[in-house]
Amino acid sequence: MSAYWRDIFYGSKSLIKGMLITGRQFFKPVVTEQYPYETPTLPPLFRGHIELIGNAESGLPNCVVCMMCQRACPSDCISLGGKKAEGGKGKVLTSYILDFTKCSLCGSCVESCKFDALRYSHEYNLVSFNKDDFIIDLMKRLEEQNRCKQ
Amino acid sequence: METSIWHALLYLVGILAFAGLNAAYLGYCERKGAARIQRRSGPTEVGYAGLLQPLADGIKLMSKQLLVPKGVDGIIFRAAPILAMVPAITSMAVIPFSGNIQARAMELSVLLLFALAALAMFAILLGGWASGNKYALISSTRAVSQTLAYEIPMLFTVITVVLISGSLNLQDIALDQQGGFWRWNIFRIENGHFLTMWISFLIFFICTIAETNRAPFDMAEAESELVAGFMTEYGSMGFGLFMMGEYLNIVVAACLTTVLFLGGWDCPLGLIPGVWWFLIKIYILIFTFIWIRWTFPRTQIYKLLNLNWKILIPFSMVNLLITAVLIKVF
Amino acid sequence: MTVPISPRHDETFVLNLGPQHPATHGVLRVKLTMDGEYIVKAEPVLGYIHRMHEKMAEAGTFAQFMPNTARMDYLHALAFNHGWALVVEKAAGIEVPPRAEYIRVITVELNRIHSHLLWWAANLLDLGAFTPLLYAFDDREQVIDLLERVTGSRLTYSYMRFGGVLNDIDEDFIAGTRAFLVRLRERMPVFYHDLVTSNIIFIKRVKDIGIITPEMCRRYGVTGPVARGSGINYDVRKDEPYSVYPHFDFDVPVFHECDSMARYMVRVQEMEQSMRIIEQALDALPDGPIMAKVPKMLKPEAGYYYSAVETARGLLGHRLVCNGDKNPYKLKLRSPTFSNLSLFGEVTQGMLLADALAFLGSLDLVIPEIDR
Amino acid sequence: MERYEKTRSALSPLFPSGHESEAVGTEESEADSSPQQRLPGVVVTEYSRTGSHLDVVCLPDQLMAVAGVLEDEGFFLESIAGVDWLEQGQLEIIYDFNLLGGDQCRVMVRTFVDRSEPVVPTLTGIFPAADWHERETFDFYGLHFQGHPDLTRILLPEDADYHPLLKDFMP
Repeated sequence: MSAYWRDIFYGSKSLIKGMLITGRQFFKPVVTEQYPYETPTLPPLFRGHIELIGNAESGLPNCVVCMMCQRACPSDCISLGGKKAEGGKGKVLTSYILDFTKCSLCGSCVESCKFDALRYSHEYNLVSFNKDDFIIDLMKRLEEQNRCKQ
Repeated sequence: METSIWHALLYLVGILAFAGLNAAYLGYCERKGAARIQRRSGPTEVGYAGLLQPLADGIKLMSKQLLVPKGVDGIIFRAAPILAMVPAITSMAVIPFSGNIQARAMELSVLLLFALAALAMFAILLGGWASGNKYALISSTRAVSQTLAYEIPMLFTVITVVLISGSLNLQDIALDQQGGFWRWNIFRIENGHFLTMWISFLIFFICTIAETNRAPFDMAEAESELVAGFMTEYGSMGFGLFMMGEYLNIVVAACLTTVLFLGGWDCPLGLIPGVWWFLIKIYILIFTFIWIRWTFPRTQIYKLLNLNWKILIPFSMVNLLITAVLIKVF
Repeated sequence: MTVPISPRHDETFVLNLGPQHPATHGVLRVKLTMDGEYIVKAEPVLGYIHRMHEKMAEAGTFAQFMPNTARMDYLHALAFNHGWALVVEKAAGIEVPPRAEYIRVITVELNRIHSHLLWWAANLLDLGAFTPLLYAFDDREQVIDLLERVTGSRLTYSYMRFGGVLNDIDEDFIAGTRAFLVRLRERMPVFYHDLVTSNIIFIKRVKDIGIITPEMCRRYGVTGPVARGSGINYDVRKDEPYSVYPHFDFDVPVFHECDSMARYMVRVQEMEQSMRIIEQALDALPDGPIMAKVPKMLKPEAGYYYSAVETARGLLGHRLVCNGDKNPYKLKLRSPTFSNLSLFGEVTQGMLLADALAFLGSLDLVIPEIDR
Repeated sequence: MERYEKTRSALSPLFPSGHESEAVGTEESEADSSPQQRLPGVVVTEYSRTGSHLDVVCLPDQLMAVAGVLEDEGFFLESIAGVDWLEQGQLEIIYDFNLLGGDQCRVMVRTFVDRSEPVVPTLTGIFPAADWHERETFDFYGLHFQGHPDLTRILLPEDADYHPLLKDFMP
């Protein structure tokens, strides 16, 4: 019988306590971010999809087409093409296609790159009705970035 | 009170407007209230501070197709949501909003109200039964056992009020409490009724939450167990009507609590009584409904019935006894 | 509370709980045979999000499997990272620098707090309380922000590498973590204990519900908080120490009530212990490299390797069979909730539907990890 | 006495032929890439390197007896893994046993069956935990666990007609 009264007493007390907590929160400011009006600041290490790094002077990609990124990728989403450089040694990048539909943002490609040619973009507004929009031509992207810089 | 056709029309329009406005905007208030409790901002996009959100929701619900699942009884399936609205709106006819705002003064208005309140459960039963869905079926049986159980303590506490006022007429009950908060049934000093009446009030309040199927007693809806209970198969305005019916039931419950325990339209200090006091009181009660819903976890059907049979009914019976003794002694 | 019933089989019906159901938190399906609201028989049906990770492991190199590990238990992704890193390091004989190991422990424990917070929130949602969910999400967001700062992503981290970790932690992260610990310790008594733990409705819902005896735990191979709520003092971090866990002073909360409340208390107290570990690790964080010298292509010696880690849900085992090639010859993932869920049928016999779902919530299931 | 010593002496009566008492580090078969098949027996392995204390190889017929001994010793079944040794035409089943708290002892029990006739006895009667793990192994390797109460697909669709972890499976 004492458990019965204890339940009623402590039970009511706990209910009132709970209501006071939520009641106090009612008058406090909101903590959510109003997304389209406020945008988040991304941390510097944020892993978006990859993009090419352009040379500081020429704006051309640093890539030497060593294919390490393509081999490191677990999901085969990178395909790049190159041709023999005119005159000099090595190769020049001609196309760099990222199939973002398969990418899992693991970062293996950026890690495997020894020539400072890849980095993570800070793009997070990635919505489209068309699947083809996610097969990204990184060369074109770099050109656009260069154009914006000028 | 003389009843003319104009009088009837005026009240018909007034009650429908009041009911419609409440049904629409309580949904908005609930969302806003829940959001504030949870430190969110709730609807903000449609209109200033999202004030037109109910309109947008209404348009959306109305423009959708009412899907009637294959193999169900179409008539009952369609009738159930309407039946959820009707008793709530009808109840408003006998509620005295103030000394002279009441559609129909009836001698037995308390009885009528409880008859209609029991009917609201019937809509859930029919909707759940006609859906041909196992979740809905479980939900409707839960709703019936819950409502039947909670009528008992509810009526016991109402009898205490009736004993004090000596009338089954809501108008008389409210008039009996005029003249300051010390005359309200819940705090009534006269004959020492405040000793038991606050317990009566609490029991009545808990019972109204259970009767209106609100959290923490929303066993019938129980979205984490029964998906959406009796509303699982309803879309478009069928669902909309159930929601509106739920909010109207809350309004009626709040009105009834105000009349029975909180002095109706009386000012707490006995100054200028009026309909605004009535509205303030019912909206404070409705806010408490929302507040409770967004604070507690849901009970479980057997715990709910245990609470009823082991705590509420004994307490309400003892309360009735003491009240009767107090009336007799003084 | 289980009520003994003798079902009349002509009156039972089958209720399909899931694969889409609000209480299963994913795509679990439970086929329930019901007698009214009582469960006569419950059979979990798995495989709705099965992705054959074990075959993927055999198809790629060791390093290429790392992103997959985070995608099994998306709530405690770092522990899965850690487990995979540890078993490969064991096979290949890689020594991890102490700083890297400390960073691993800090991030894994932060991630454990995150996982328990989310479990707490989701469990309350199963019980019908919505507001605590958002209070917990408020705290959880802080953890995610911290981990995003160091790992670069918010949920599927792929942060660990064989021989170390991807990024070093900086002063901002350390200060942020300390601030978070202070904040969580302040909020814990109010938003977690006063609002929920002492709430009478909550207590009535979880006390004496879903009794799992210690013997049942052993027969079914149950581990983690579920076993510790049944009085079994077994935590891989203590009993089979790996990484740098022996350096830290922490307790393993054990409760003997065997019910949902005990499991709840275990997890809540584990959050506090995780905070203790993080604090000690931050205080004793050694300097040094965060990556060991590791050959580009790992080719571990042929043999059988096993390594276990403690995730938020229990013991995660990796059984690795190598044949000296650059791919794993065989990888078997022993995921904790696969075993923890297997007793669901036995425990829920004769239970009410509502209680069974409260019990299901207290098991803390992450479906992709069961289905792999 | 260390727990694994105790377990080993409990298990050794099952292997009377005398192959069980090889010392640590004499696993001559570890080097080649064949299935690490030895004659049935119990071998103590280096925990820090392999992650298990005892390596028990037994015939499929002995499986129940080994599991029975381990059950008496208070072990629980942690996982069941299949391995397909395609070149040798054999399937291997690895059972991992562990203790819930107290002492530290992991036992790996292995058994080999022919690929053409993959039948092993079930352990569900001793460890209910084996139920789902065996169904999973059946699912992935087509291993038939004799006496299993409900040997059906668990993770793959019920109408699947393939066993994807077999090395010769091509999707």
